Amino acid sequence: MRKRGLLPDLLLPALVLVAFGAAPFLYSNELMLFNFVTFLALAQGLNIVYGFTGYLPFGYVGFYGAGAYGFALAVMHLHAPPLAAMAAGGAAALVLAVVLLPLLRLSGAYFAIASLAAAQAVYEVVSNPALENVTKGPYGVSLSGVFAPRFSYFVALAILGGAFALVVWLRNSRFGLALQAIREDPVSAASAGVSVVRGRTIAWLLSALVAGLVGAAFAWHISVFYPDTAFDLGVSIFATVFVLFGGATTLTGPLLGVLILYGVYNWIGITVPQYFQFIYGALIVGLVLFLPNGLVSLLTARGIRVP
Amino acid sequence: MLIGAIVAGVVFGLYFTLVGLGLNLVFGVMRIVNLAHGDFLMLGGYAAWWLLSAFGIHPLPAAAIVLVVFMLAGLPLYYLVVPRLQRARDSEMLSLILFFGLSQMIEAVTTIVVGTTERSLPGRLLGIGPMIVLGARLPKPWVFSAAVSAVAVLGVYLYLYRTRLGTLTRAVMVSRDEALATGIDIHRVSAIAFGISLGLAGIAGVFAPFMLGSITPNIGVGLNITAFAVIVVGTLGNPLGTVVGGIVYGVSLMLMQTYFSSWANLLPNLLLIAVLLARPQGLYGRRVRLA
Amino acid sequence: MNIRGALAGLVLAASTVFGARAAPAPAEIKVGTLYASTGPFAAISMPAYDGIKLWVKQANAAGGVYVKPYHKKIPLKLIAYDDQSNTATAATLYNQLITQDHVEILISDSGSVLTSVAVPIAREHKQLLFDLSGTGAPFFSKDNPYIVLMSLPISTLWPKAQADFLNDVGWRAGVRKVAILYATNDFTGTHAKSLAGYLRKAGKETIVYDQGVPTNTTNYSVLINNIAAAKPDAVIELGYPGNDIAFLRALQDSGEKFRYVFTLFGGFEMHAVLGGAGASAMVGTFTYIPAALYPYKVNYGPTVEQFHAAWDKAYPPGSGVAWGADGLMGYMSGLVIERALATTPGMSQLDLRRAVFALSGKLDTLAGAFRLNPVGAQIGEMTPMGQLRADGPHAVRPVAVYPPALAMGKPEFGPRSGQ
Amino acid sequence: MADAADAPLLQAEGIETGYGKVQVLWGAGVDVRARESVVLLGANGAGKTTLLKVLVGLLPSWRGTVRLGGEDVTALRTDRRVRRGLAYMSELGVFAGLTIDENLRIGGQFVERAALRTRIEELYAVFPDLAERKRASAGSLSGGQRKMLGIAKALAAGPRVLVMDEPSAGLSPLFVQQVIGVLGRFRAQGLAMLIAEQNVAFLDLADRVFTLEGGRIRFEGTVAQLHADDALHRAYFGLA
Repeated sequence: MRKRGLLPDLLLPALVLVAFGAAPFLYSNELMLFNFVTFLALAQGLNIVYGFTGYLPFGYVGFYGAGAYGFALAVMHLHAPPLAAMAAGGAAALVLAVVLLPLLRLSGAYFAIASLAAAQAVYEVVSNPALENVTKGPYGVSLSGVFAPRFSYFVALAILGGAFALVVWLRNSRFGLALQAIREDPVSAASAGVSVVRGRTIAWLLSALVAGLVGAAFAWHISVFYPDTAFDLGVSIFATVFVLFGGATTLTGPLLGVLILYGVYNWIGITVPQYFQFIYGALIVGLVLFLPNGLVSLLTARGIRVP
Repeated sequence: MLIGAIVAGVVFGLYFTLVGLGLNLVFGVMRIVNLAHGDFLMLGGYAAWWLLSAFGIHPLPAAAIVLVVFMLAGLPLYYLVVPRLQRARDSEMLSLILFFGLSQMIEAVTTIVVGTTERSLPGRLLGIGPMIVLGARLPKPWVFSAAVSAVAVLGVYLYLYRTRLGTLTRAVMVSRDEALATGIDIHRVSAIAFGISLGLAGIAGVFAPFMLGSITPNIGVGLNITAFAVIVVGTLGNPLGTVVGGIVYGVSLMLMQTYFSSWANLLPNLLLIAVLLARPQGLYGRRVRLA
Repeated sequence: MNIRGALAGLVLAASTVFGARAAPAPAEIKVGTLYASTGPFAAISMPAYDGIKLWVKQANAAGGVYVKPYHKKIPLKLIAYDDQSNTATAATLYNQLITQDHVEILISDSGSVLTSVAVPIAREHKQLLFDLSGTGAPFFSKDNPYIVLMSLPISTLWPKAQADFLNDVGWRAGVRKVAILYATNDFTGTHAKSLAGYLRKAGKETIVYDQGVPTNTTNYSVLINNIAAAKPDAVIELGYPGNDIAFLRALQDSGEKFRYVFTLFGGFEMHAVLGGAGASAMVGTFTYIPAALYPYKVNYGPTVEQFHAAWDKAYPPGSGVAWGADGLMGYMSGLVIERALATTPGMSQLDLRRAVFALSGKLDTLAGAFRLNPVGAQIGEMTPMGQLRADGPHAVRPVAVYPPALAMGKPEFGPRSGQ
Repeated sequence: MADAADAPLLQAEGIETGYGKVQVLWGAGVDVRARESVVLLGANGAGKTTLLKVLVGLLPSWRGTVRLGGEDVTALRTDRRVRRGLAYMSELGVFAGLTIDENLRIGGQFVERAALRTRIEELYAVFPDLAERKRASAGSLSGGQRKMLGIAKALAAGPRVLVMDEPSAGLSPLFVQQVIGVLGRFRAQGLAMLIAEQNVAFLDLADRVFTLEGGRIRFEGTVAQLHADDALHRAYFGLA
């Protein structure tokens, strides 16, 4: 029965990957395309934890930053080749996720804020002048030696493919269904034999891994960055709004969120940021009040399955 | 230096009590997190700056004006947003997102209207030079702000414990369901609490230029985290517990600034996480998922 | 968007092929830059952007700038985006200016942080970066010809004036112990480090306090208490305008008195700091005297008085645009670019670089002498030391006090504590 | 006048409602006349609490009407109904974090200040246990005392009709008898009451009985009539 949904679930990501694979040959502001890929992957990464467990980490950017610095430290101190440094970035995010596992004991708003505080705490450590010899402190990192914009773009695209694959798997596997059951009703799910703690932990780690790898790709692609860029709260906010706007648990929702909202951002947000910020805020307020399950809920509420 | 840091911490912490007080009141009564609290505070700061530069109004009467205006503004805002929000399935979580959106709107409008230049009020308005308290030299505006904060805490105490409406408010805080069953007009009680909360944020804002040095439209987000840390440390949902939270925060911040200055900003974040994790049951046992 | 971009690319490629021989003059010279309307760098970025705008307006009012390869005057078109002090946004926008807008002239945003991301991008696309005020030393290297610093000397050179001043005049006035408090960002952090380096090298004064605080610090009361406990004669605070305002106010409120107090933007953005801290908090403090406050002799462009008058005409006092060093640097960079266009042998980016380097040592502008070292860093005027004096109850005026060649008055140190 | 006196003080007719898509009540109705004590008997999950919530306005009804003193109050909020003389004692009953005195004052929130003071003094006379510990937190009371406080709190409003949800819940038999004793005194004074219970001991208080099963009223009549019905008798009193 689930098989019916699998084909569209595979088709949509494939389409996106092909489009963004071809894009750099047609449009030369590669960094703009890179940003789109970044946010597409981050939105799906957040989808893994929020869409399937209901936990919304406001400090999601903490993993992204950890990934970026994991990459940078590996390059600076170990002179690791970029692909190995990418792995270091993912590992750094995973380590952080493991350290933060106790946060999963908290619920709703407390979890959201505690994760935000955790991301801020990591930022304060990384950017601390006392650690200048290790992280370069607040003075930022320059990795011009490994600068390779075209290659790192395709690495980011591969990560996006991985994030898509994870969400497709969650949507079409017993494990993913169990996770959704936990989200709806932890008590009955637990009594039905689903391991609540294990399920949440896995979703949390996968979500962190995606953000960490994206952060590492960002570090590689841009090569010069500061702790306040790598830990910019705006990254969390954007990813969150994209997911909420489109609708979590689906592939389409976060995708629509990024394409529409980030598109609009690049179209008008750059020239008149305050007006954009206002529209953004109003959009969030309106969504919460009138469409708390996102754009796709217009369809799913009518019983239509959206990839 | 140690005594000085502690005294300064208490005074500074009293001000941060005022910053968190309204947030805690709203949380206690409505079980929602007003993530735009810091932005209302910021608006209070700009109101004080505008009242001074356009009409020459001293911050003290300005605080009274801001209190009244913000309280009145809180009522319609409450009815526009909160009742609808509370009907949603996970209103606590959604409130966080909704008020974040509101915070973005406020910040955007403020930026459009006043620009991003740092604004401050002349410190001499609240007295020049230091005041010696227990051998510690404190800026007079600090002592002044702390005193106003103490008055505000007293006011909130008197409202909650000495008025009829205050008793009803505490009843809602203790049990929303029982309050409904008893026939308490929850929306009236909540709307007034929301108004008071904005009023308190406004007053805190009037003194923000003195305590924080200067204000810009984007100070709200950072203040929210600090305010949340203060009320979590102090006990969520218990407005008077905010005093404890504020002082713990103030003293530890000052000690950090004295002995490990570059790590000072790490503090509110760590305090927040530590208290949330160390006391997961919380005052109302609602902070933990069943799992 | 993609298709349009592709078409634009084709058209451009075609025009390059067919236009190679004819070289028809373009209808406009595109000047691209970024500004930060919000965030920590807005205070230094917006005035610089206003300066660039003023230059473009004046040039276009005169019928454009003379461009040598075309032998005619061509109007300027300014393309500017708002990076909101965010380096990630800035990187995308620098890319946009180079790859989509195809600007002929690329000017970086103000300050080292927002310039830093432009350096690899400009180099990757072989586009000369006119570096407005990004003075970080790592930007400049032998293998990167695509950067040239327009106005300020690189930040490691800068603090020498102050170190020399303290070692010379300060020492004679009895300054023995120095405290340094700095905001930890590229600009003031590097500055603090090299200042401490110069002082240690001279080996006269001892540094009794050397602390970095986050750039968003606005609360200096406890820090001042701690500094006072170290009993320094001289206190040097290095930060952005917001830091300086908060520091000066806290210092005044604390009642602590030091013989010598220094802030960076007390001079660089004197009017902005005056608006925040008030005159009484600033009187007697030391600072660098930026070009905006110092009447350099010029052989090219307006004098500082003429420029100030033009500025006030374009941005009347009270319009919210402060008069200060960053506005002057934006404008002055425009002047140098204009001169380079008037003398460049060709329109390629490396031609432009050659033209700018050819100006080195020949121009004396309202920002002082224009001199470049081989890697494109500015080594022109050494910024003089100055002291702020009362100018009526609500204003201050700067007096250059060091080096002697540039001095216009004598420094006055505060009383020894306890006297 | 005769009509008004005969009309039920509190009446629900044809109530259909539920939670989300799950329907709980299927046209249930109940009525209480002046000076009358009515017991609504039903097992756990029969829909007693749901019906009471509709009566007092805590849950909207999909269909049906609620009348209070002859007035249609179906669309009114709880606080408006309380102002019109309805008092409700939920299973929780009290504000555990507040003092006994505060609980009583909240119960009488719509009563004029001086009148409230006299009424509270009267209630303290009836409940001496509470009078001794006016300033104590309601959370410090024993289960039985808490129920007493719940009743006192509801009565502080000076209601025309008192609606109670399982006053026996969680109480030992000894305390159940105490509660019944106290309620009996108020019944004797002519207070109109609607008591939802599954404990048949409360039938001692009943002028009339309704039984609720699966969201429908199965029986309406006097206690004697209830005993007369074999099936019902067996269902509620066992084989005895």
